[in-house]
Amino acid sequence: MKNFDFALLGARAVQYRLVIMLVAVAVFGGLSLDDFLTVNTLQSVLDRATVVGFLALGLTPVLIAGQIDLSIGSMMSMAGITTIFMQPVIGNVPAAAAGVAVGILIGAVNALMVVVFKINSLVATLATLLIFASLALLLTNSYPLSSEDPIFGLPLTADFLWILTPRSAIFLIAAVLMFVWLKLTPTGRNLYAVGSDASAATSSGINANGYIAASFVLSGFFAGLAGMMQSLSTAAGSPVAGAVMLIPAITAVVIGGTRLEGGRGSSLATLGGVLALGALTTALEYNGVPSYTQAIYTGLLLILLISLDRIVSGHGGASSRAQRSVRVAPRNTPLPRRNA
Amino acid sequence: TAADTDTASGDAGSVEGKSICYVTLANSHPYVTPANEGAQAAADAAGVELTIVSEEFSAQTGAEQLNSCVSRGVDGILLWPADENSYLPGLLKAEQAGIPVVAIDTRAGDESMELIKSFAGADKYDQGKISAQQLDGALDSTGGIVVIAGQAGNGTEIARSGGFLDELESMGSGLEILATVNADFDQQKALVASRDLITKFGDQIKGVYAQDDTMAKGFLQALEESGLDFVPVVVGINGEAGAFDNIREGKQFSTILQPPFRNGELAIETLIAVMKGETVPEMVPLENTIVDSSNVDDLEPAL
Amino acid sequence: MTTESTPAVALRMTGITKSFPGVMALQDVDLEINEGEVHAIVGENGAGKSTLMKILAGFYQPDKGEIEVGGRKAIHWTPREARSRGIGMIYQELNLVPDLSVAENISLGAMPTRGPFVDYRAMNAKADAVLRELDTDIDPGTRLGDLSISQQQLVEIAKVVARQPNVVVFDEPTSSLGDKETRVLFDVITKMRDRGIAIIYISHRLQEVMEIGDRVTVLRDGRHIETRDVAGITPDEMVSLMVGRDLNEMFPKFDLGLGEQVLAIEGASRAGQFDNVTLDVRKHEIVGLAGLVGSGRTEVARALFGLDPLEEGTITLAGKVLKIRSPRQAVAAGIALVPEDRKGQGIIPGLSVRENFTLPVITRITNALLIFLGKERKIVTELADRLKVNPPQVERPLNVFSGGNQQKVVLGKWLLSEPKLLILDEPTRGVDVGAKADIHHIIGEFAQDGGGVLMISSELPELLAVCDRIFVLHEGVIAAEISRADATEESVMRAATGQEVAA
Amino acid sequence: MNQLVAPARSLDKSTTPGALFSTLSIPIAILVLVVIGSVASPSFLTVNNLTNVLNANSAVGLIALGMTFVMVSGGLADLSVPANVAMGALVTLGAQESMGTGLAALMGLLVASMGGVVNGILIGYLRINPIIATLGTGSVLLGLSQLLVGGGIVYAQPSALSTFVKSSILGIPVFIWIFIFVALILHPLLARTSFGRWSLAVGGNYQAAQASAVPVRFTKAAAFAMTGFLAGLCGVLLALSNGQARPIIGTGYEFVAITAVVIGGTSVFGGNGSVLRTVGGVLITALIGNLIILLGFPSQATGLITGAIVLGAVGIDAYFRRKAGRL
Ligand SMILES: Nc1ncnc2c1ncn2[C@@H]1O[C@H](COP(=O)(O)OP(=O)(O)OP(=O)(O)O)[C@@H](O)[C@H]1O
Ligand SMILES: Nc1ncnc2c1ncn2[C@@H]1O[C@H](COP(=O)(O)OP(=O)(O)OP(=O)(O)O)[C@@H](O)[C@H]1O
Ligand SMILES: [Mg+2]
Ligand SMILES: [Mg+2]
Repeated sequence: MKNFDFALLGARAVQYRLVIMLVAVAVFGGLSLDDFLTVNTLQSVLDRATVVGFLALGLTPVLIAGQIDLSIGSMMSMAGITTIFMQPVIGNVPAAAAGVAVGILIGAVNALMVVVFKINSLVATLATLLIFASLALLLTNSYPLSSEDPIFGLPLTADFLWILTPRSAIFLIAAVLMFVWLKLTPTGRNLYAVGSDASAATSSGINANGYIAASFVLSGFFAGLAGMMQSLSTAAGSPVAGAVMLIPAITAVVIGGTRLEGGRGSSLATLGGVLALGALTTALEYNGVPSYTQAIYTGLLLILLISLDRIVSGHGGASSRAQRSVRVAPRNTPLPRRNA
Repeated sequence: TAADTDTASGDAGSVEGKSICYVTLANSHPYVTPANEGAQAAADAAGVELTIVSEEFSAQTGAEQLNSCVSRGVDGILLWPADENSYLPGLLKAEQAGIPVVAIDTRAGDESMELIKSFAGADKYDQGKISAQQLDGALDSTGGIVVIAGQAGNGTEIARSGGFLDELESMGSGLEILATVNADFDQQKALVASRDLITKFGDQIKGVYAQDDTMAKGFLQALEESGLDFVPVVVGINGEAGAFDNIREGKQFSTILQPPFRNGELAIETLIAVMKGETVPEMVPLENTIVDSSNVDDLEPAL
Repeated sequence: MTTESTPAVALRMTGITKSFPGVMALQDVDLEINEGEVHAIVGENGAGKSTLMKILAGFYQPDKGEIEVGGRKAIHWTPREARSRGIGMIYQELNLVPDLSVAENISLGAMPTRGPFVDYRAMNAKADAVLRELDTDIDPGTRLGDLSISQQQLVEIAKVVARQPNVVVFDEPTSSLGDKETRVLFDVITKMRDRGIAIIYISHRLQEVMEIGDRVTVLRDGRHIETRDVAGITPDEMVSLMVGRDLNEMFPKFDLGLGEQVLAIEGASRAGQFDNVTLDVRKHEIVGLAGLVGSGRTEVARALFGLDPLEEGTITLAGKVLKIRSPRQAVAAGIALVPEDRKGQGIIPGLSVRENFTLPVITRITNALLIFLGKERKIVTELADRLKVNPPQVERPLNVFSGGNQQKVVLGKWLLSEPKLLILDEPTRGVDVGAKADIHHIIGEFAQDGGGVLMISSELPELLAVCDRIFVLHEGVIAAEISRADATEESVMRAATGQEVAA
Repeated sequence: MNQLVAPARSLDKSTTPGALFSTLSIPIAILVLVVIGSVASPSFLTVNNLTNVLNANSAVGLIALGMTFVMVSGGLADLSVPANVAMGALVTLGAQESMGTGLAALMGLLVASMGGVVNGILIGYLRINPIIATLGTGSVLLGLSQLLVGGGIVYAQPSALSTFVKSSILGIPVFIWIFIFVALILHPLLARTSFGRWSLAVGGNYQAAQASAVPVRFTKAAAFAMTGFLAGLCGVLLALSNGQARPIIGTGYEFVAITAVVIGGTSVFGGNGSVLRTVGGVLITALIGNLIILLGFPSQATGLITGAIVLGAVGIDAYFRRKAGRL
């Protein structure tokens, strides 16, 4: 019985991990710093979370569809340099649109590789990661471009509605919209079906390839958005801007509870993961914890959460795609006893 | 020079208990770490509270940390720019909030520098220029050279490449760049690339511009392996202990010494002076000391 | 409604030809299905039944041939198009999404909406209605993955029924159902037929075809052999049409003197699965383990093999008491298990027949370091020969072989390990008559050579014919031990359904 | 020699264009690159340059050899490689003074292997997704390695071992010998031993392998432990030959290794693959790097070319598989 209680506790811990983490960070930050629980800090945590947030948000449907996109950082760099480069050529707003369009375009390339050429997404996006990171350097001759109109993007990070800035507001709205889409609309539900079991979804008349392709394009869109916002708000388009973004984005999504195996996840969980990670980073930074020590903490947190998840959900749960094609009910479900 | 700023730390009373936010380039790096230690030492000496946050070589992260420092309402900010432009919005915010910003080690872009009260450090663009002069002089302005550059897109790489190329051009140098490779400030990568360069160009390589001593070492290793017995003029930067040895042995022509610990101290002292309302020069230089066979025995390696 | 004399044609396939690299799967096949009939399709493994159905469902494009549904020609035939034209498919393998709810699964691909949003209320109501029609009380809100296999099978059927199709294809629907579920299914099929729906029913169990079918079409080697009224054909005739020859004896039975005890299980329990199971197997003996689906047969087998270790009770093998915690220990002790889920637990698809054969015993044909490849090849070729693996190319990856041959390989791999006890869980599920006879033969030989066999099967006739003794499980408890002499379909079923055992 | 090489998995079906492609793609790719090189640059076909090619990726190639087992056994990829390389290098140089070079190198290997063992436990025994698990351990280990040196560089002291590592035997650098040596052990390990057969089976169908008495968890864990060890070896060798080490020493090596394995044609899904083909993949990536410099392309183009080759090779392979109806 004791064992059972422990398991239940673990299950609850996993279920409410975001709340627990956010509260823990708030308590830790509040106790160790005088100025942590202030409007200013909240605003800055939210604002800082935005860029990784967009990337993580874009990654969410991809992971739900059972795929992975390693190229988000490269897409972001490409979008950023496009935006800044195009500013003097076609004007500020069209240039921003062009940046996002570049993200979408590369997303479409990923979709093409995965859906049409049937290359495993891990390999395909590793290749596009290399290709577009390299292209970004070649196009700019490795030099960050500086904006001709540095003032244009500044309002993005200005004060706006209490703890928000315009870009963090857009991020929050995007996360909520995505939540509504994923949970409440048929296409959203179909995406889960595709990630959970693509062949079953196909046989129900769902165009699984279409959904997978769309998820990559969407990821491109969000990476484009991230690159565009980042470049405008820093008034610079750096070819290496996205190079360090992949790991925090994946970490945030996974901490939120979306699984790499597909079929599960939510954009609000991702939002939570992004915020928890962002708040933790800020709290640690303010305490003067060196970045490598922070890396140790986040790494341990990641391992802890996923191990806990694993242990709580039982060893019977399949851990890979191939294993889940064995369509059996989890062994720990009670036996049906219907013949009275 | 140093004398200007020594006075800054003289009257510590007025800044005691104030807070400084220091956006550093990295926590773990041969040059940056001692600089951070120097900054910490100077802050401790002045009794100010120093929070060090590391952008881990990412200007994007740094820009966000800068914003975050501003919104914390600290009394002064020390910034290590990872590229020229990305900090402009944060600098504007700091200006609005009345928080003085001083840059360390690397210059930001011109527009950004207008919002930065002072710059304390060796000028990396200048280092590129010095390297160009060294090579040009040693080779009498003729012959082929190879450039082993750092990580593409990295701020230091950009400054050292820029200064080097601009100076060659303005000198009207006759040096011919045979090839440029990026070896990411990594000895192994420099080694692998240099083997190929030596194979391709052999003794056409009269000179080598390595953007740090680690990569210079990689080149020398490749040269040694090749068994060829020509001696190109190898110019490095950073003043590493290994480079001192190589200069003594005549394998390397020169390096540029910039003491990191002192760089950190100097930057904090400058910032404190600004916070006190003293006027400081636009640039507080950390001397770029050229180390070659003539003075190698008189100097201490920086790292 | 159609008149009795001239039934309307619901579906017509003409001249369907389909080849895969190296295989002519279908050759000029015609098929005509009437409204309101149950049309059975039978044929050996690899005869092309599933391929024909996948073409009907739009998953494969035929190389040649035409499909006509409800009198209209099918063009641009995709799964989506097929579905919208009223074709419903129920596959042998479940086609459900474990991470969505039952109701979402039932409405998958066509969720009711209100505005842009899913209308969950309408969706649950619809699911509820269909599930009730199928006589189950599954909650539409449950996550599908949390249901048992047979419940999932019912959801699969509900999903198709809910779309109100004109033509429903059942491709071996009963292979994972027990008798009770099969009854429910047959009731549903009869109801659908009476509403004028055309049913295509594929099964290797000819008894079922006799019971539920109106007409039957026999395929052999990708060709249409014959279509007949079920009333005018016997199972034996069907078999000879399927194989093109007469099978002399389907269940060979050797008469063997029984030897000493190989296996004894005493008081074995696993909470929620089986309780206080006591049974034994002797040398030369084939012991059956019967029961309804969910009675715990597979669980007993898995526990014996160390996949889910026992919580209580003892296992004695050849006089030695064993503690078995993993398949490795089981194999080392001399136990082998041919699992019921061949694709999931039986075969390694990408490895060759040779590599599959020797997997459990690979350490035995290895010197200190390396595998003896020559020896391995020799052993494997002989074994493939003995088991009549077809085609006899042991270097080909196993996934290109037909189901029956894959099953032979799984069986063969365990024979190689020379076990004392061979556990077989549904060894002939989804296997055609020819291969089935081969498999029975192999089992018989194994027993003859002194092994003990514990065999689980949902096909009672098979158990009755093959086994020396039958233990019957009912809700995880041994309800009866029946000797060969007393074993009849009736006595076993009574015990399996929990009625008192006839004296 | 021939006895050591198992019959290629694909030879018996070499009648189809797909099988032909997957058998011959690597030799052909190498040939094409060699032809391009010899046409484009007179220095390409020199002993020196060919030694350079072999030498270029022999350190990171060690990791690719280990990564082959990770992928074959269905473990996707080990992203903690850079951390283990750094651990191997830093521990060796850090401990050199107190315990002598030989012991210190062993110590470095041990620590890196322990990183691999932790990965193995998380992935093999706890069955955590390998991408997440190695991301996590990589983050922790790299953090630890930086904590270890506080920053900065660790310098080596001159030692017989480092002189040996830098030397050549029979005109061929020791690095290459080590790579060949490890490849010669690992190739038969995958193709000819029980462990290799287990790896293929575990990657092909985990549950079936488990039910066939294969020690599935051990097999999977061992692949990661081995990769950890080889990453450590790579770090130790680099530290000794470079005479110094920094935490960034292995940055990007995980991608180079994955790329080499994937170009070699090992499936990311697991269940097939060969060490010999990975050696081919390592050669191809080395040739690309070499040619970029010899042809005077900007080094930033490396990613572009490598990525394109990966897409091309894997795409064509997938195309043929699909045509053969097996995907
Ligand atoms: N995708 C495919 N690629 C290659 N060959 C195939 C493919 N699908 C089926 N075949 C081959 O086509 C033939 C017909 O197979 P099919 O699955 O239709 O048989 P079946 O009658 O349904 O058999 P079973 O009773 O075992 O289900 C077989 O020889 C099979 O190996
Ligand atoms: N692989 C599995 N995973 C989870 N639950 C299972 C699995 N196999 C069977 N079950 C469920 O466990 C219970 C006991 O099933 P078991 O397989 O032992 O029965 P069985 O008599 O062997 O029936 P079957 O004919 O399905 O093999 C049933 O409710 C069944 O649905
Ligand atoms: Mg079939
Ligand atoms: Mg069963």
